[in-house]
Amino acid sequence: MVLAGLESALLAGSVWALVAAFLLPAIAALVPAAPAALRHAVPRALAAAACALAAVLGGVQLAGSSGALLAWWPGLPSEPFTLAADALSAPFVLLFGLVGAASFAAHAPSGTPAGAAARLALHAGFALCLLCVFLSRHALLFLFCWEGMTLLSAALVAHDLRSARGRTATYVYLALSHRGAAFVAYALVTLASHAGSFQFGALAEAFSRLEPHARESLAWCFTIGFAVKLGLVPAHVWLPLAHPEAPAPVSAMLSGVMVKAGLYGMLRFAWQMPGAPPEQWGTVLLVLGVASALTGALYAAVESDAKKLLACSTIKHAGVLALATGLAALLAANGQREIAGVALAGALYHAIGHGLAKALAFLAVGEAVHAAGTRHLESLGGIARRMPRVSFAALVSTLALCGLPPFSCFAGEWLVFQALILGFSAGAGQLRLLAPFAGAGLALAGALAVAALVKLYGIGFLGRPRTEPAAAAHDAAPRTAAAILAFAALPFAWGVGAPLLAGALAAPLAVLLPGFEAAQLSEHAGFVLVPAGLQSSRIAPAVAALMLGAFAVLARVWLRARRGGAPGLRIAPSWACGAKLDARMQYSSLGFTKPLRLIFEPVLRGERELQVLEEGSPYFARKYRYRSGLPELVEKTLLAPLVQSVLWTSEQVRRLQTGSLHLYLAYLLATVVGLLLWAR
Amino acid sequence: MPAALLVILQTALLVALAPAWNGVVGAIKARLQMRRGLPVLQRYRDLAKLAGKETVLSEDASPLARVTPYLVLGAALAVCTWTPVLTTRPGMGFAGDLVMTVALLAVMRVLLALLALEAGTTFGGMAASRHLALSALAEPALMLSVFTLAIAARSTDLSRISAAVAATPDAWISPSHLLALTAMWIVVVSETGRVPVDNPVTHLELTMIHEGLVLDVSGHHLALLEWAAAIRQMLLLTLVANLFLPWGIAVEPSPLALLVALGAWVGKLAVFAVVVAVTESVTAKMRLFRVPEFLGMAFLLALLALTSDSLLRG
Amino acid sequence: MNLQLPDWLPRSNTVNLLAGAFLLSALYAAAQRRTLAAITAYRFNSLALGGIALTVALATGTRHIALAALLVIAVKGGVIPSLLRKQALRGGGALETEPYFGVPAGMLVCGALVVIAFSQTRALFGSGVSILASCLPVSVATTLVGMFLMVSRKQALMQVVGLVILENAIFLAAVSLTYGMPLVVEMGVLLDLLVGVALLGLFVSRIEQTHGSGDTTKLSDLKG
Amino acid sequence: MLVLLPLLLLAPLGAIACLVPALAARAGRIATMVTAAAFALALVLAARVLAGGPVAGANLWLRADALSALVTLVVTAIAAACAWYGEYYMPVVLAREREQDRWPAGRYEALYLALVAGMLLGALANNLGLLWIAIEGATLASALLVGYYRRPGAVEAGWKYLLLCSVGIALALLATVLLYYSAVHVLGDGSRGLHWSVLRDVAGSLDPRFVKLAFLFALAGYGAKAGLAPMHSWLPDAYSQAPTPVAALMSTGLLATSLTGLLRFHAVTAACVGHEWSSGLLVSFGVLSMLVATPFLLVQGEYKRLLAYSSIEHTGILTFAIGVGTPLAVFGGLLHLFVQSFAKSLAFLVGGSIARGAASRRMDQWSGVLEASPALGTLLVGAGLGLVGLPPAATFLSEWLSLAGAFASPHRGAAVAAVVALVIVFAGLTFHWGRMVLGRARPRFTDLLPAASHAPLWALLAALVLLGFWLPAPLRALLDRAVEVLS
Repeated sequence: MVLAGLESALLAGSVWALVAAFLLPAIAALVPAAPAALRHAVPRALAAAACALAAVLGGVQLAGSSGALLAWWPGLPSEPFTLAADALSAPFVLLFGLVGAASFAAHAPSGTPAGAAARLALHAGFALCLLCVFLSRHALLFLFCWEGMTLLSAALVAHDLRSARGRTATYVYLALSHRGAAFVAYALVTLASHAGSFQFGALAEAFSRLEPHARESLAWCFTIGFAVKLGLVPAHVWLPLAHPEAPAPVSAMLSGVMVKAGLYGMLRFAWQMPGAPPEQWGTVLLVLGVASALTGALYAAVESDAKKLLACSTIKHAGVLALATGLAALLAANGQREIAGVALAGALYHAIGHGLAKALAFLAVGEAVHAAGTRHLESLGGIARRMPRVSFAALVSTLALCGLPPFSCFAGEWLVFQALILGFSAGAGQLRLLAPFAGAGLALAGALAVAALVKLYGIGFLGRPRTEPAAAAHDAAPRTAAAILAFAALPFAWGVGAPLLAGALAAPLAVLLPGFEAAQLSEHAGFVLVPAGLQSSRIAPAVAALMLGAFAVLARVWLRARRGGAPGLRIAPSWACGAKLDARMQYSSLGFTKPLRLIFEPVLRGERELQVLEEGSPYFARKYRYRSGLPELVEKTLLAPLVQSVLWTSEQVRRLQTGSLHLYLAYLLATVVGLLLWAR
Repeated sequence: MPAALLVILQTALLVALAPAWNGVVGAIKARLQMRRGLPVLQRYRDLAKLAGKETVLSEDASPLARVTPYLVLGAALAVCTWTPVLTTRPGMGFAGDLVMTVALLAVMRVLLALLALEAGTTFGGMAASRHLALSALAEPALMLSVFTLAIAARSTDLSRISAAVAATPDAWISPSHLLALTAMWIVVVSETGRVPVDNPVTHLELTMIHEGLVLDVSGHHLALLEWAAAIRQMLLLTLVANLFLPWGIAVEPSPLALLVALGAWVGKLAVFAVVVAVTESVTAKMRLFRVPEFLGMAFLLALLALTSDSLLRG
Repeated sequence: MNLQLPDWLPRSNTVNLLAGAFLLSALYAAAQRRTLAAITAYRFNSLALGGIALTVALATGTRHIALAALLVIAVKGGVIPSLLRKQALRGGGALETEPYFGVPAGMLVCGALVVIAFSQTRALFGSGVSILASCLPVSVATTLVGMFLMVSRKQALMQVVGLVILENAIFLAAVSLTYGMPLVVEMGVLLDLLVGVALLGLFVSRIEQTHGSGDTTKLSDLKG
Repeated sequence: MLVLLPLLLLAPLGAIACLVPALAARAGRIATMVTAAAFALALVLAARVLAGGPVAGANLWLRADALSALVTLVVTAIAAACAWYGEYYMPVVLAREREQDRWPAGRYEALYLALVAGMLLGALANNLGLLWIAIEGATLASALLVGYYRRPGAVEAGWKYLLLCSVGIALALLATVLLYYSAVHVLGDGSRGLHWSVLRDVAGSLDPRFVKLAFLFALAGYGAKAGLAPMHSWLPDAYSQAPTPVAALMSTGLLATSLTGLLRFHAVTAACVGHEWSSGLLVSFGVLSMLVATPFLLVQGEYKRLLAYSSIEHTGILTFAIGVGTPLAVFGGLLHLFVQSFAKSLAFLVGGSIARGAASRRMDQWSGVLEASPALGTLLVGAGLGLVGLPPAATFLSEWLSLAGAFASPHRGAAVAAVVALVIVFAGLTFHWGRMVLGRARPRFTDLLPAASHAPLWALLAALVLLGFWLPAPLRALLDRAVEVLS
């Protein structure tokens, strides 16, 4: 009873506090005498607190759900709108809470007071919708929140009204997301019409009662719809456009949490509800996952826009999530439930691990980018010395996103690798052919991601500042910096505590794979991570980290002992072969990845254009313009022709409306005659 | 013998013998080329000298530059603790496995690349760029080639892999094993900066990779990094020796078996040294942009090893 | 109300004759290239309609149909043609120089429409139903012909003629099928028609003002 | 009857008052007051209908059932908002017209009220002949309003509107006649043969051949009036040339009234020949309208034409949903009829302000509205949400309720086509909205209308959003009753 009370209090508290944070700025704007704090400080604190409550709710729910719910009847001819957390949504609510709290804590007002208040309100509204996506237990409410989430985040993507880039991003984002949403909505509504109800419970029941063919096609619709949100190839195009345009705290939630809503949707609607995913689901997801991971990593490696690079990296990790989920489905379909559990645990663990790391990255990089006034790596540099606190957080996130131990992304990927190897050894069906490629893709993507993120931190934060604004950058406001630094502890904790924390995913895993015991994922009081029950391999991230640190200290002690004091250290200007060092002598972001671009030229198909502006002698022109770019391959080969053809068709159809009254009358006449003939 | 002692012994062996291997290769090369060459132990003297020296840091360097060398060495040493050198008895095996090993090697690489970018000079960036591009191919190849073994052993635990391969004497005849070994060898050559990928004895700017990374590092920092690089090289060679060709390794850590294992290990390393020396004497270094093809071949071989495993074993 | 035809009305009757005249006058209008002639055809068309209504009124002895018939003759046979005539003369009695369909082609299409209308509506009646019901095919056919007139002619007034013929056709259906609708409805319909024609006249003169002629093909600025 | 008569008389009296020279100067205010009073009466009427079932009067010539009450609510609410807005809008517009082109004061308002009167009569008429007369009257009044400005475009649009709708409405008259014929045979008494409530009760014994034929003509006739493809072609011209408040009212109230006419025929036909026959036609024409409107929405340069095509699309959704016939779909369709009126009128009105501010009706001249005028920008965004059916606008729920109902019916293929059309429309509208709302403000953009003119717009937006979260119980009950009327 106590637990139930606590849960409903947490649920109501987080939802209503977010509602209040959403409405307060607007109300404060309408009431002239309202204190200024009501416009920003108070709603922000409210929202952060709400997210913290959500995090606690997620944690409590992971331990066990009591079925607390929040209902609201909008007057429609259906059941009340219901919000409740269950085991499957718990990890996502937890992630939402953690990232959301940091995101709101780091949300600093900028621009005009009205603009800042509007942004905060949108941010809170977006967070509310996102939370409700995880909590909805009613199909229409789910759709409502899903579209609301897309819409409010699109508004935040467009927050810089003057930016043409923002406008394009908003458009592509909205248009693609809506296609995804249409699939989801179609499937949901169809399901609801079978169930005669919009409640998830009834939907699940109806879903499992459907004949196999119908069940599969619906599950596929859900999958296609949610793949857009997850950013899987070829529906990933919106992601690197939209995520960078939003303010940094919002980007953190977009990449950190919202993308995971796609995973949540797939697990909920294509796995949990029908009882098991469709037959070829695993294979397709696995292949798409590998493709996405590679695409994301490759484009991240060649990207020069700091935030866009992070967004591409999100695609890579989304690919890993899809791969892991697909792997789990394949294994489960082949009866390897134990290994499937390992893969699924990897997916869930990585979802949160990546969410934390990516949110941190966006927060930290966003602050740096804001301080330097540019997102372009070519104009950054030297940030680490000027913004030490933020840069430290950026470094942590960089290492975490590289998938390096002991940070958050490592453990999840380790589990995926284990599942791949064990699944291969177990000789599970198609997996014998797919696993090598999946492993190779995963490894290649990981290595490319390392190159991308080293570039981000190395070119953007280290070295000398390349422009004046970058040189003038200074550390973020204490509150923001403190929030970011505090949040930096989470990716570390999620990595080091992996053995202990992976076991906490038992409840959601049991929902998807009944009988799988996640507690077996950890050994030795939560210090060692093992593939459940299989005991074949083990790692202890905490011990490894401890040893690394201890040996480093030991080396220092050894040096001191040898010299009988602290080793000498002298600060001097960098040496540049005797020339005067110039910031432009540093490797540029473009140059840094030249080798990679050359290696992957056949895939990337870069475009180069050399234009002679001013002729000089026959052999040497005076002035050139050189332009190069890497157009997104999917965009170029798939989307652009599609859009062109739709527009072309529209132009043709437009000829129906020539402006001639006679033609219009003829339509009418033809309709009447046609109807007469038809009605016979 | 207690497990703890074994771990310390093996780690100490790796750490202590690491600088010597380069010296041995150098000596063999000199002999092959009819030169006298440097003493085998010259590397130790260099390290000792550097360790006593003051380090000069660039004024542009971030605070990270002060700790990077220690972290790099720490990572290398951490891996040493669970690498099977003499025995397949897992000591610290619970702490790390193959994936952890590869990841910690990647930690070293990332930290090194970042360090190279600290000073804001051209060479650092160039070396970091090339280093990352090449290892983007080498790392997956390394992982895949060892995965071939891991799948057979149904484990990514290094000791278990070693034991599993050692327990099947005819394993090396299998095509997948040979393919994986070839891939692994290419990776080792690349990762240790050997001809034909890199030339460890030159500082020619157009070609250098590894030396460029540490060009701005001096004094005791350089000593730490050089030692760490030597240990890393030793680790990779030991992986080849004890995972792919584990014969002679002690399954039960009795003193006699350990002695035999020590002999076998040193012998294998010596053979590797000869192979490397001969290779370096008879081949020229590749053009930089031919290297990706070379590494790509390793990647493909490793992939082939994996798939042929699935096809042949059915 | 007795819906059976009274005995005294001969089988080869006035109604059929008038219905034939009704359709023929509509077709005649459709074959005209001169606006004035088309208006005259419309006048005959209306008179035929009035005749049918009057016959029905006499046959059934219902007073309100008689009233409606007289109104039809007055309004449709008198007021509206005169209004249209005045309008046409103001515009110089414009000639339909280049209709979308020439007269022979137009006649062919009209013939097809009539056939369609007859074949589709005759099927509705079995034997023994009111003989007046044969007016329904005529009515539907004339509706289509009226619409065709509007489709094929470029002069604004010609289109108006098409429209009013179409309305006549519907009125014919009302009168012949049901011996007229309730009087209030009939009145309302007639009033609406009158206002409508006045409005159409207003627009025709505005078109002539703004576009210089009554050629409605020039009215194609709004498109897409 | 006590409610019906004042409701019907208010608007004509108001129109006459506007023509009185002494009052003409304050005609705008009169129109607002009259329509607002009508709205209040409509609320009373709705309450009466809810409390005691259909309200009949004038010997059953008038009868207000739940559907009528719903349409009356739509008509009066939107008419009031548009009149209120017109008070600010029309003076600004007229001040820019040439002196000799101006109509006498009060004329516009009189016509406007005549239009409202026609629509109200159409909504409340029980006699199908009366319904026809009302809609024809509304058509004539609106034709004058479409051609209100004396520019060539307006004349052209007015002409096309008048001619096409006259033909359409004539076909509807033929339909009425045919239905009457079949009814007279059954009833034997002509006086009640056009009363819809009577017809529906005896529908089972009507001659199905005539009922079918009647429905075909009604579909072509009232369908042309409501803007169903392919009889829709007058609509973009008329909406783009009519004064903004009139366009807003036409695309909502007149649409609702004409559609009611069609639905009355549909109900009788369904009761006579079975549901499948006429619903199949409605579904096909609904989906066809959606599909036809879609390409035009993608490549459209002019705002009001864009809205016109969007209107066609919404008519398509409505017709489709009601045609599908499952209770959920019909509920969704009727709810959509109700809420889309707020979205569409809001879109028209806010567009009017912006068009005046930007001195252009073309959307490419409208960039940066949100920056130039945050209030107008927000309203424009709200209208856009309503048109594409995104939360929090109520159209989101109504559209998906309709589709949910459709998927549970045999018309699943049509529902899929509808979803496809909706998605493409979304892409098109989002593109246009992005260009208008975002970007740099035009330097010469000024909101010519007083700030008070935003009040009706905010009211519409508030209604649109509020209904997205909460459907008041009485409205829900009214919708439920209206569903019963149609099934």
